[in-house]
Amino acid sequence: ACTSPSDTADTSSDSSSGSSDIASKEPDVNGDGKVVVGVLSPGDLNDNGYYESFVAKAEAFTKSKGWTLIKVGSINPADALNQARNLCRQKVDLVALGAAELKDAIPASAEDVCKGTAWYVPSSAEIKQTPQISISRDFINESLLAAGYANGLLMKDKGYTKAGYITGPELDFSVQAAKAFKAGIKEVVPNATLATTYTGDFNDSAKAKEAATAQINQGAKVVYPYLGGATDAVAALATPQNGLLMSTPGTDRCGEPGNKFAVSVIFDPGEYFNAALSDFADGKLKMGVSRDWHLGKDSVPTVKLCNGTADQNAKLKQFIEDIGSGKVVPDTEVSKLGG
Amino acid sequence: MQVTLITIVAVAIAVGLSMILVSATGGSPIDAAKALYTGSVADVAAWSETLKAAAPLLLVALGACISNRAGVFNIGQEGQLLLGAAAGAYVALHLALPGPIVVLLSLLAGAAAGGIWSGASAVMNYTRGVNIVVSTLLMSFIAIQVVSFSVSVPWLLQAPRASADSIASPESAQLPEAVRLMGFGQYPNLEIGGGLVIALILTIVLAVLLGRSRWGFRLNMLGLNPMAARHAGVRASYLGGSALFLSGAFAGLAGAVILSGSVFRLQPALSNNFGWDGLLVALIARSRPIAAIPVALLFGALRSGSSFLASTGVPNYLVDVVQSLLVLAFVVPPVLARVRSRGRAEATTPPSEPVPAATTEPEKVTA
Amino acid sequence: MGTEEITTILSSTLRLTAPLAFAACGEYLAERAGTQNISVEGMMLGGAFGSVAVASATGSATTGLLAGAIVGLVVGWLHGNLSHRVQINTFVVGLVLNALVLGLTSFLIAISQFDAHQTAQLSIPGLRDVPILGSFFEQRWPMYTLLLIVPLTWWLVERSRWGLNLRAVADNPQAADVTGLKVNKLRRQALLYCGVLSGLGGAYLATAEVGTFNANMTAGRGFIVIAAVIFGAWRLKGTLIGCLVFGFADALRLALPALGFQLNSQLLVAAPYLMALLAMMLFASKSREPRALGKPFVRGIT
Amino acid sequence: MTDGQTDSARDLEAPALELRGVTKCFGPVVACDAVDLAVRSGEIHGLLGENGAGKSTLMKVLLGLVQRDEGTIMRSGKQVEVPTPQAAVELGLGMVHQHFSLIESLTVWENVSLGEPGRVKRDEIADQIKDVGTRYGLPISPTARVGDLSAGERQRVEIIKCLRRDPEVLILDEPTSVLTMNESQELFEVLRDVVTRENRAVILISHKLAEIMAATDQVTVLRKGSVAFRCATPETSPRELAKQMVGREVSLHSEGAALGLISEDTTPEEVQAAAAEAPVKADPEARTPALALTDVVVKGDDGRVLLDNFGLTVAPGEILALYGVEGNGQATLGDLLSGLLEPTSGTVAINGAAVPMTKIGALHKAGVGVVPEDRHRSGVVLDMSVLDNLVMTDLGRVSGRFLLRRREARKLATRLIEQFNISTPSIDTPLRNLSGGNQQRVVLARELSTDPSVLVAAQPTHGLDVGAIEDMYERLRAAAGRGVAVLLITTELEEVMALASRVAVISSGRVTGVLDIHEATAERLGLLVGGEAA
Ligand SMILES: Nc1ncnc2c1ncn2[C@@H]1O[C@H](COP(=O)(O)OP(=O)(O)OP(=O)(O)O)[C@@H](O)[C@H]1O
Ligand SMILES: Nc1ncnc2c1ncn2[C@@H]1O[C@H](COP(=O)(O)OP(=O)(O)OP(=O)(O)O)[C@@H](O)[C@H]1O
Ligand SMILES: [Mg+2]
Ligand SMILES: [Mg+2]
Repeated sequence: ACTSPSDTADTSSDSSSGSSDIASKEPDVNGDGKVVVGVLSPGDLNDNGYYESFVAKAEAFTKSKGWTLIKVGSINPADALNQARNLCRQKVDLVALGAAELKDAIPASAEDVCKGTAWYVPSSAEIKQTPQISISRDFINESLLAAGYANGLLMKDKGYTKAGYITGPELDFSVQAAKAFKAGIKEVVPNATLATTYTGDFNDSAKAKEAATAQINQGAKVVYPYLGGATDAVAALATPQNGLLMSTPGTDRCGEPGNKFAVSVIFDPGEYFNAALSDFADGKLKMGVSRDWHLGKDSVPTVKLCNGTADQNAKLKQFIEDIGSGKVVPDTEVSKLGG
Repeated sequence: MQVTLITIVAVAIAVGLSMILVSATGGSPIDAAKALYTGSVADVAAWSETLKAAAPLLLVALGACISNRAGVFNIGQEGQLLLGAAAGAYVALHLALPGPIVVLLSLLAGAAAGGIWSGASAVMNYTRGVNIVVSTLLMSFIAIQVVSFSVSVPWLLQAPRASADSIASPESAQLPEAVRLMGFGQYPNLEIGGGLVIALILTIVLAVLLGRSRWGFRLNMLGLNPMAARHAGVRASYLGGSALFLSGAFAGLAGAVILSGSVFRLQPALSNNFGWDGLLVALIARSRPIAAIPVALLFGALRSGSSFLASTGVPNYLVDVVQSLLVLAFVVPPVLARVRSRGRAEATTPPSEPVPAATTEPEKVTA
Repeated sequence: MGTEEITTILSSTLRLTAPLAFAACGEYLAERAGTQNISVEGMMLGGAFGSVAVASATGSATTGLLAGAIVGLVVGWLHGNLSHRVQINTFVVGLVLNALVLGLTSFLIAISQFDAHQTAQLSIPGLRDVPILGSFFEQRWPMYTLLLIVPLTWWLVERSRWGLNLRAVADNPQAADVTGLKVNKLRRQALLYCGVLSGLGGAYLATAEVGTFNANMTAGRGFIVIAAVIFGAWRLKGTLIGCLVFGFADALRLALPALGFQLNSQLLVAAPYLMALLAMMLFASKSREPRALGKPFVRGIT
Repeated sequence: MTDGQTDSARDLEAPALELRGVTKCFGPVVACDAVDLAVRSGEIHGLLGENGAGKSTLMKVLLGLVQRDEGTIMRSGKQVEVPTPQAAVELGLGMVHQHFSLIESLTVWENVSLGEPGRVKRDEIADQIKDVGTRYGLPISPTARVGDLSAGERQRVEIIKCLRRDPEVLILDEPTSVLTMNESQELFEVLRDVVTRENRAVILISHKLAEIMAATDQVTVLRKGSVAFRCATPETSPRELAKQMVGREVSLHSEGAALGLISEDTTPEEVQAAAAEAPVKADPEARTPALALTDVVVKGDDGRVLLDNFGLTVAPGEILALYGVEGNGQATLGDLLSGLLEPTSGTVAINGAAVPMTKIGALHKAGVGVVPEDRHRSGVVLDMSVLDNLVMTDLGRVSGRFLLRRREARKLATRLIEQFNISTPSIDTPLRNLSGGNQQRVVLARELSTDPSVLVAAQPTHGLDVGAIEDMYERLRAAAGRGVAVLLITTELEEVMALASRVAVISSGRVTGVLDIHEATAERLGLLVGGEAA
């Protein structure tokens, strides 16, 4: 999916010409004497996962700087523009969108109300660069391919061939993620099969659990709960006795008590935002540019085996490096193996 | 007069409760109250948002007035609205005609789609006796899936991908400027959307029709005594069915108005509780179109105020709580007053916990 | 499909049906009293939250279950008082209460941290090994309370004095009033029962099936329950069959991918609703609808 | 103490029930105005009054259903409060209501035990029902569903329900208005039994003077909420009572029939003489019948045949009475002609033209006016105003293509209210707030005002007071005089005799015979009613 690393590399260079002069005044862009960061998130800010990590990192950072943080969660995409305007009316210096779903808020950055605010927009889809926003891009295929690969390594050692993937609604990005995950597993275990269940709801724990139970009953030993609020309910099915292997959707949870997860798939949006915030603090966050995050090149995203053997760890590391170096091209792999 | 007084007290209680909740989370109640005010009516920008929210609420409410009066209770507006938006989007995105014509057709398509969706419930009811409340509700769950489906397949409404292997979002492309519903003014000046104008005109038309026309009279009759209505020549399946159709059509129109007036693209979450809230507006207005105007405005103000409140960092959910409490505060007093005045005039309502005769008053011997 | 697959679907059906069945018993009784309360959703959600919160605080899932029932009771009490004492339109009350409970529980879960507690599994040795039907005998223990609650509900409605009064009030409140029944009080009581059982249904979902709470975890199950009652034409048997239909449809769609079938997911999600509509078209009978269902009672000239 | 008492021995004993100065207002309406009433054990006390005189309200005060504004209630000499119906039961008061208070979806025994405390003991209650039934001669199956019962049977259930609780004071609000003559007769025997054998007190509300004369010991007349007259029954006459009720002299010839005045002390010849006065001079064979039903079959939802090859013709200007015992298809026929039912087969023709029965409203369009038996069910919309109810079946008169012309509607309604003496606080009052009799007048006014060619009047005088009955009869005759074909569906023989020129008898859903009024003797009709062709 997404743009390949080669063609995004120059986005930042050529669009910087159109960038505004906001950077010079950062972080108090509007000059009212205090720094206020506003975060808009389409998801539940307490989902214990993807969306929560975004604000958690921002919270820690703003606290350390003595700034104010305004966080607004569970925003309906249809209401994004209005919410962004409202934030601007609160005199924030930086408007940060938690995910690309809220892209319809971006036109506000060009409006008078939002004059003199910096904008941070994460994107795994393609969002048009404008002079008023700074884009941060990551590539879901890379992460999920590596996640599949890591799970594949574990499956191969234990002789498993069946895996399951559970997510909410059947959206393009979850479909893509499933394909990449499958491709990753097949890199290691070519005859593996992946059952993909769409429960229709990221947060319906009971249904997610039933879906997982059905997969497990059919012999799946690897389950990827690619979910929101329902993740933990599914993860709770893994016990030391049944040897189920679970992966995390986005954050590092290897260290948690109980050892529920076997693989941490880390594409923590908070990490990317953190980087942008420190740029912002230093007055270096430029509008009109985009920054890309690649597996194997940057510290995030990455994939971690929680209890991997040295051999498994080494193989995973090599695979990630190969992606980073372009030796393995995720998009090609996915279309080859993920179908 | 008395109602106003109770309302003030009730609102004060609701506000008080909300404030306690706000301060429990470390927020400042005063700031929260200010935010509610600032976001809803403090300036023209705020009014713009209030009016923008009020228009679809009013439209949904108008439809609900029609069906409620006919005694067919439609609670599936949420789905009808969404389908209306979908149909509107399809027309707006696929029709190559001059802008205003496309806008008009897209609004009509929205109304038609919403109407067909609720009309299906009418058909199920009058041919097979399926309960309308339940079928409209179930149909609305189905509508959500239909729309989700339509925005996830490229041949229907999904926005085209930028490149072959990029990820497509579950939404339609944006409507081009030319096919958006025009209004007066532009944010941050006072913005009066075309949707609001349509809604107000329809309110007046409907108020006249319901109050003064043969159709309105027969609708009332059907709702109050279907047997007598039948005797008077009212065909329930036809009049009730068309009332249900119309209520869906109004919801669908509301969807199309949201689409081409403020969101500009179809998203499965576009309905955003407008259907439910619109129904609530009609119920509070006791199915009277003119009364629905202030109620819709109130709800619009609550919406815009709440979304501003959310943008001050008060957790979103708390905002829902505040909104529900305020709705109760506005609903309870008039009903309470009505019940009490009825109690006084007729004195037929017994004390709520009546005690047997022997214990209330010792029996006196008056031989 | 082999026995393995059938067992998977069957036991999944049971687990998905149970929360609906609890609430359906309550809603069934409430509708037999002529009340129509879409706040079942709120009762269930509140019950789910209450059970998890209290289970975490006391360390006992059973206490949690009770607490869930109590939260449901409170919502039922509120609904009863607002719509059968103050006489606010029952749908207004339902809509507002649902929003209130959803907001409040989502808010509270956001500011608190709960430990997971789950009620114990009760499996009956010997019976649980029976092929296919064995899944009936390997469930969380609260599910077995349905074996009491269902007959109790039936007895209450069909045999008890209270139930007789409720049925009278549902059919002809004016006449019931003249006979000396306190119409609105009876309806409030019915809503309390509905609240307890719906709360229990939510609590079952949270503490027996899932073990944790997450925002909006009931996800519309309350509406399904109402559909089940109407689907069952206001008879307990039919209502429970309705719950089973919904449970089965969900179980099937969640299991199919694991069994190797790929179908359009939107179609699968919509399937239970479509099935319910279809079934109602085939079997619906309006003749059993309580005649004053959902109509407020105000004393007037009789 | 109370005037009109002659027996000094009875004066000593406190009345079983006594009301002093009871007043009840509904807003501006004074329903009861300082009413004094004393009822003793062992007597049947008749309560009379025009529609809206306040009889039902007074009884509701007694039953704890309405709270009085002023006055005291004494039970056996002790002052009591009746805040709730339960309290009334505890005080030994039982009532059979004017409008049925039975729950149709429940069985007889369930209805009978409704409102009592304690466990539900089906078999015990069923036995008691059978007991009470045999004791008073009111047989009924305890397990029957009330919805399936005829009006007479329901009345029986009401009375059993009341008697089973062993009330010392029994109140009956117009119990006979839905009963056949024989049924009424049986009822009065039961009541007499109750007072003489068991020394209970009975209050009997009725509009039928003959009943009052025959069945009661004392009588009180209410007029406009206050007591106008009270007397021991033997010391008064129907004429006196009628005068006291209405406040003026009432013509007692033909109206007397419906009031039961004639049947009491007149011979059949006199009845026929009274009937002959009916201004009905139509030759049924001469012209196309205004209403013709041919081979009409109607089946119920459960497949039961409700009307069976039903055939009937009514000529213009004729009053045809359809006589029979309640529950033989009259209600179905009423529904059919009101357009509420579609026949399974057969035709209905108006003025020779068959009406497309599947088309809703077609009958009405063709010129059929209906005064239905149960006005609340299909005759009126209780929550709409008097004005709306007066114009609702024929909106064309008061509207343009789309919009109503409110002013014209008001004019029309005002005229009708005046013409038909409808007593209402205002033209915009919800119909719900009118007394039963006035509601009935609204229906008649509306149906006659559309100039129908056929008027179907089902039990049109149920619940009407003397003045209203007089009025109703005059209007039915006048309608016939104008050439309207009147189909009178009734269970009261006197009404048949007073109004009709021909009488058709219905039994088990078919017409068992049509007689000219002069050939109609009680015996012949009795045979026909029993289902045998005469
Ligand atoms: N022993 C009893 N005690 C109390 N009530 C009873 C008893 N037996 C029956 N009933 C009541 O009598 C009614 C009819 O009873 P019956 O056993 O015939 O019901 P049914 O025909 O099986 O019920 P359904 O029509 O609901 O299928 C029931 O609705 C119930 O209220
Ligand atoms: N709840 C009420 N609200 C307003 N007015 C009422 C109410 N109940 C009765 N009335 C009025 O009080 C008066 C007396 O009514 P009531 O029913 O006692 O008459 P009635 O003597 O029983 O007449 P009928 O013979 O027609 O039954 C009527 O004018 C009626 O309209
Ligand atoms: Mg600043
Ligand atoms: Mg009366």
